[in-house]
This record gives sequence, C-alpha cells and structure tokens, in this order.
Amino acid sequence: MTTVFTDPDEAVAGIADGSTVLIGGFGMAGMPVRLIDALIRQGATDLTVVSNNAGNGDTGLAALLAAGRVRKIICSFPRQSDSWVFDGLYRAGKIELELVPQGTLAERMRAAGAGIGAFYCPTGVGTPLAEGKETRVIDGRTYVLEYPIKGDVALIGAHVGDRMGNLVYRKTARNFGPVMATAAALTIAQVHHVVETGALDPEAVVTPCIYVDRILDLSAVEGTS
Amino acid sequence: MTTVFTDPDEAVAGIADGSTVLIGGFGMAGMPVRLIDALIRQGATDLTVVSNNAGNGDTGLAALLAAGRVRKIICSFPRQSDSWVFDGLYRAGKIELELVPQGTLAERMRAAGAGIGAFYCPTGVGTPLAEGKETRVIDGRTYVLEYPIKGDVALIGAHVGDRMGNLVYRKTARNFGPVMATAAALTIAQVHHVVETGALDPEAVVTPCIYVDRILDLSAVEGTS
Amino acid sequence: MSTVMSTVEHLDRGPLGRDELAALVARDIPPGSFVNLGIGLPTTVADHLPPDSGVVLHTENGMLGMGPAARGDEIDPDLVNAGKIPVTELPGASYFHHADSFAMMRGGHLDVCVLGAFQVSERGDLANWHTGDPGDIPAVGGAMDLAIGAKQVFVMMTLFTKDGTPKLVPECTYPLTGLACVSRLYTDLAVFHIGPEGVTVTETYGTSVAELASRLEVAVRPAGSRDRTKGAIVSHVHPAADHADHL
Amino acid sequence: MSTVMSTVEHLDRGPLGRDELAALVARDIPPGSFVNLGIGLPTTVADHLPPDSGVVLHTENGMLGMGPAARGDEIDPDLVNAGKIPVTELPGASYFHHADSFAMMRGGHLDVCVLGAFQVSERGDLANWHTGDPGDIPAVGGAMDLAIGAKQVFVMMTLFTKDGTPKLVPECTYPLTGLACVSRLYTDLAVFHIGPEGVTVTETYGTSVAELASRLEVAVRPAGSRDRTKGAIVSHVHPAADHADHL
Repeated sequence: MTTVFTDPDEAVAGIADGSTVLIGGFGMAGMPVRLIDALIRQGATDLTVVSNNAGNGDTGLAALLAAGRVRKIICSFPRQSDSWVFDGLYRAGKIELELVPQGTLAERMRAAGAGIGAFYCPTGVGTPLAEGKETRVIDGRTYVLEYPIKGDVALIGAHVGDRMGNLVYRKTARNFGPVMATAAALTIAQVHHVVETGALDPEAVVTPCIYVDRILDLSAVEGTS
Repeated sequence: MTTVFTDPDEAVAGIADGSTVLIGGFGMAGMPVRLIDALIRQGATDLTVVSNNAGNGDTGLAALLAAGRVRKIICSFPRQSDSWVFDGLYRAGKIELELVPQGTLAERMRAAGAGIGAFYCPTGVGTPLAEGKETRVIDGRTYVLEYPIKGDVALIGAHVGDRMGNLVYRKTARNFGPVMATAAALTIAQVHHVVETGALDPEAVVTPCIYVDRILDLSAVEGTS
Repeated sequence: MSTVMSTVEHLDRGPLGRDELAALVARDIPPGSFVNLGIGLPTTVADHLPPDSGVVLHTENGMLGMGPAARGDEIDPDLVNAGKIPVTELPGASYFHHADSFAMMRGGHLDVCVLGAFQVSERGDLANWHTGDPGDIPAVGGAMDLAIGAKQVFVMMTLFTKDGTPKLVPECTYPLTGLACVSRLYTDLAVFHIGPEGVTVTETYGTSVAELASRLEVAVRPAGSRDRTKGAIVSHVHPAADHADHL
Repeated sequence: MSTVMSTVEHLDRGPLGRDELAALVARDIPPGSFVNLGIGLPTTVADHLPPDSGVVLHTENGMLGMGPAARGDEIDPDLVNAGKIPVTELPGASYFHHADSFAMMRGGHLDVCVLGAFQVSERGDLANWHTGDPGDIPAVGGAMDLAIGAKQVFVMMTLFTKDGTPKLVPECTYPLTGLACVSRLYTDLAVFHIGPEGVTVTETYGTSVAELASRLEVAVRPAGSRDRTKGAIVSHVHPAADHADHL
C-alpha cells in the first residue's frame, strides 16, 4: 500500500547506510530534487547510486556526492560541462565509477524488476565496456552477458500520482522513472500533485501502484513553488 | 511509414508461405478477427502461428487451423472448452505444438523486439517445459535459458490508430498486441477507427508508430458493424 | 515479530465447504495486498474479501484493480479476467500489456497468489497444470509464472481425491508446475504451512492432526510443536506481519 | 534492385562546410525513415530535412516525433533531447520510458542513426565515445546502443584531424564504440560507403579519389569499380531502395 507524504524528510525516512539508491532523471528532467535534498538531510552514507548522470552544478545529486555519501556511482554519462563535483571526487580517487551504456543501464534495471536472471545484450561487444564479461554467439551475432541492477531504494520524479500510488509522467521527464520503480525494494516518488483514486485514466497510467511505496506530494510541501 | 487500408485483403497481401505469424488476443479480447479471415482468403500456408490460445469455436484462428494452413503452433493454453478444431488436428498428429508458459511467451517476443539475444528465466525450472533446456544458477536461484521468438508478420487488434500508425488499446484487449508489434518484421493492426495524426495523446500512445506497418480501418470496411 | 501459534482442531464440525474454504483464504490475505486469484475455486476468494481490505486484484492478462464479475450491461468483451470471464474495473485500476504483466509477476511484486492444484509435495512443489495422461492436451497458461513469481503461493484444494488418495504427497507424481513454491495449503480438512522446517498443521476441520497424520504419507506436525530433527520451535508469523514496510 | 553508380568528383569547389555536409546527409535519408540524430553536428541534419520528408525523429530519452529546438515560450524543462536541449513535440509524437526507448534502438527498429566520430575503421568499426586519454573521464551515454542498434549508421566527421592525421583508418586506435557498424561516412572531403567489399568513395569535394587514396592508409575505390580481390562489381543500392516494404 502506498503512503502519501507531505514532508520530504518523512518520505525518505529509514534509508540505510550502504543502500543501493536508484535516482531517476535525465539531466534535470524527472530529477527528484526534493527527495535527494531530504536524503542528504537524512544522512545515509556509503551509498551506491545508479543514475544516468553524475550530478549537475552544486545541487541535487551533485550535493549528495559533495557531502561524501556516495561510495560508488553506476551511470552512463558522468562527463557533463557542469559535473565538476563528480569530476573532483573521481580525480581524487574518492568515488568509484561503473560506466554502463545507457540502454544496458535501463535494461539491467528492467531485468531486476522483471525477475530476469541475466540477459545476452549486443551493446558494447568488442569495446572496453565489455572487457572481462562473458560473451556468447547466438545466431551468428555476439552478445555480452549482463546482470540485473536491483535497488534497495528508488527515488523518482513523476508528474501526478493518485492516492493508491498510480503514476503518470510528463513528456521526456518520464525517462528512467518507470523502470527504476520496478527495480527497487522501496520506491519513493515525488509528484507535482496527488489526485483522488479514480482520477487517472487507467489506460494512461504508466507506473501501476504496485511499484510505488511512498509518494511525496510537492503541492503540499512547504516552500514549494 | 504506415499505410492505412480499408480492404482487409489488401492489408494482408504478400504474406509468404512458411511465415511465422504472431496473432494477438487473449480469448476474443484483442483478437484480430478480420485480419485472420483475410489471411485465410490470402492463402499462405505452412505457417507457424504464435498466439496465447489455439483458436475458439470455428472462426478466426480456429478457421485458419481448420483450413490446414498451420504447421506448428506456439502457445500457452491450447486446451479450452471450445478448442475442438485444434484438439482434432493435434490428436490426428496434423499440427505441431510448442507449449510455452504465458509469461515466457510474452518475454520471448519482447526479447525479439528489444534485440536481446537470450535471457535467463526462472519460470518452469524443474518442470517438463524446461526439459532439455540450458540452465544456470545465478545468485543461488536456477534459471532456464530462453531464446527470442521473432515473427515475420504480426496480426494484432487495437482500439484506435492515427494516420502515422500510433496505436491505443482498450482495457484487457491490450494484452499481447504491443509486444507482438515490436517482435515482427511486418506488423498489421486492425483498429476500430483511424483518427488524424495529432488526435492521440502522446502520453497515452501504447504502440508508437515505428512498430506499425499497416493499419486496417474497420470503420471503413464494408460489412463491419 | 514471529508469534508461536497453536494448532486449532475443529472437531465439533465437518470439513469446510467450498465457500468456507474461500472465506478462510480471504481472512489470511493481509490488508492492502496485491493478489492474483487463479481460475476456478481461487476466484471465489474475491467474494470474501472485506470491502475495506484494500486488496488489489491482478489479472495476468494485463490489469490491476480488477473488480467483480460483470453482469448485464456491465459486460464488455474488452474487459475479461484470466479465465476469459467478463469482469469490471475498480477506481485506481491500470492496464498494461502481457510482457509488463508477467514482468510484474515474475519480478516478485505480487504479495499473494492463490492457485488450485492436483498435488502439493511436502517441500511445496506444485503440480496443477497437467495430469500427465497422454490423452490430455497439455496447457499451462500462466500457472508456472504465478507459481514462481508471487511472494507467497497459497493453494486451495481438497486434501484427498474422491477415491481417498492424498493430494499432499512426499513427491508429486503429476508433472510439476514449480519447485518449492507453495507456502500455504488450504484444504477442506486442514490448513498447512509449508516451509524449510517441513509441513505444519495450523487448523483442522472435522478431523484431528493425529488422524491426518495417519492418512497422509507426509510427516505433519501441529504448529508450535518441537521439530525433533532440528530441535527448534516451529513458529508461524501472522500473515499481517509479513507485510511490514520494506525498511 | 541495386544500381551501379559512378563516383562523382567535385573538383571545381572546395571541401564541404558543416551546413553543406548536414544537407548531404539529409538528402540521403529516405522519406518516412525513423531517425536518431546524435549530439552535436548530427543534430543539424534536422534543419535540412524537407518538411514533407515524413522523417520521424527519435530521441533516446524517450520520444518519437521530436520537433525543432524550443525557443522562448516553447521551452519546457520536461521536454529535452538527448543533449538536454529543450525541444518541441510534433503531431503524432509519443513518449516512452528509457527501457522501451532503448529496446526500440537495440531491436533494430530505427532506420538510420547519424553520429559523430573520432575514428572510423575500414571495416566500419566506430570510435566516438572516449579519447582513451587517462586524464579524460569516460562517458558513453547512448553511443554504443545507437551504434549497434540502427539498421544503418551514418557517421559525420572531418576526414582529417587539424594536424592532418586521417580519421578513416585501417584500425581504430581510440577505444571502440561498436564493431563493423558504420555503413556510410560523410566527411568534408568525401562520402564513403563501407561494406563487406571494403570502402568505396561515392563523392568527393575539392579533391579526387586518387588524391584521397594517397592521403589515407585505407584502400579506397571509386564506386562501380571492379574489386580486384573478389572480381565483383562494387555496387551501391540507392538509399530509397533500402526502404522497400518488408514483403
């Protein structure tokens, strides 16, 4: 059952040190900024973060990194013009990086959510990112064996949720949210507002409520514009 | 690019003997009856059909079977009270059956559409349906290696399409349609009606137009109620 | 959070009827669970879930939030359950395609599924899809996916066949659906919990644990009894406690 | 349906400018194609697609039917392309999540993707994600997925580095993005087709095939020439013919 929160700190309560945290968003689109800020206050450390990028500027994920809470990041694109926080930590040897092609990153989380033990993926064959990985030729094509990435927690940003926990997204802010929601033991979504159960079109629900444990209703959070 | 047809026979033109044909529907919900009827008239034979069931009553898929066009059927549930056509052919040794658990059937088609070479699946481990299949223990759990099912053609039923080929479905008639659309070289969808491009909500499109080659507009087909 | 329970022997009454059995299963489904009810007898469990239970029903043909069977004008050929019976939609429902639906099942997101069975073994192996009779056309549907996918698999069946052969067995003789997947077995005569410590009886109806033990080839123990092999108290967690928050 | 073409040498002009290069790529994208344009130079190809081309643009962060860059009031932080630049939505657009978007790419559904490159090898190996410099932070994004996923991979780049080193090479020295994936190479000086028969030049700009051959370590042949190794006519299918109906 999904619980709706209006206090970001309550929404992230209980995240343990050493957790693997999946963080949605592609650049700033779909980034669960309020949840990340609350996670910083909450204090969990020694985290493994899975996210497409490695933080922008000095806020959100970058602030989590700057606070020294992240032991390892699994991502596809850590090198952005404003990723100076990650850059500094990486060059100082203070953070571990696992670089994964973007589609493989998404598919490995999908596999975790879908109960798939491993899958043969054509991406990256013959490249440094496949080095040391098991390969197999199937029907004349070479594939790399890839394993699921499961989260202890997922922090995602969605557009609207209902009281049961169903979610819809908006435009390209959808990105990793629906996949991460399936791949984590505990999924926490921030939404712009929460509607009554029955107000979302059942045909258009993107993340069914079964995948959502907690919702932070931004419209009810103090200080949210 | 998607072509809209108003003649069922034109919509199925060119399907070759020996094709693997994915046929949507779960029972009658989402069953592309008009396309199957046209396929019978079209005459392609020696087909491998992939569908959840093995035909009901004497129409649709059952009629295709009765016409002797199907060499092999890959399905999860061929034994229904009104599956007498399949029943007779099977007992007479006139049709080959590959029985696949329903979720594995869907996932194997998804793999074909998603470029996955094979995947380790926990379903069926230790049962007769996994006999002879490769297994692997991953993190203490046993999985069976499953391969993609790719279609030459998919025949599916959707609710509404637009001129570009985007599709939406209705309630549980969605079932296998979206997955099959991704898994076939040629996807043909029958829809209740076709709307102008731009009339479908981009957030609610279930099958993006890239997966749809031909649409049969039932509202324009003579003799359709 | 585990509570040691004692077995309750209902000796002053007969075996459970089908409706009573369904009510018993419904009682043990924790509020707010996501549940898949198999075709046939398990479907009737829905009729016994309290309206405020918050239980959300999944049907493998692509829906969460399934309502009761459709009647009259409610019947819509596009809205059916896994048994192809017309059903209804409840507020908060959602639809998804087959690959997503079975990803949900296989991925372990359903709290409970309730299935019928031909046989269940003492290790929780399930046989419910095929009699193995060469004259029978095999058909599996979603049975194997449900068996391995749900967090808990409850089975409903009569404990004996009409000719008195036990269906709770040391080893299934029918073709298997899944290995070590059944956690609870609800029968007309008794409720069994199946786990690493073996088979324990939590309730009997019109019979006693001792009588059951004499009629079965499987070693069954009352709940709360000492496991002689391992020297541990056999304990049972109340269903609701299984459903604690993740953290 | 293959047509043997002859190489066109444009000797009466200089090399192509960036805009001319983008226009050339746009010309070769068959009408109605589904296309992904990589970050940077490839993005500019969109400006040269005729309005009636029916080309549908994909962006890997979850959209088909992407329109031009957003300006002024059109800017919406929820609607960006793979380069995180605000874009617009065209009629007939659709949104999907990342796993679905990359399934579309990996599954071979895109007709063409256009990418930039550090190097391309004579077998069509692509290097475009990492200089290999130990001081560089590696970042791959969707480059590897695009390289192996699209039916045809077109690369746009200058043919030589600023210091005159060829970027079309016998063997890439930069870390690879994908093996044998590039089918066409569009450069300021020439257009190359890469296939099992080797590298052929279809057009040159401000240079000749002979001059290119002398500056490259890769064996390049004019189109329509006889392959001495195999004795076969090297032929090129016109792009539009690649796009025939499936049946």
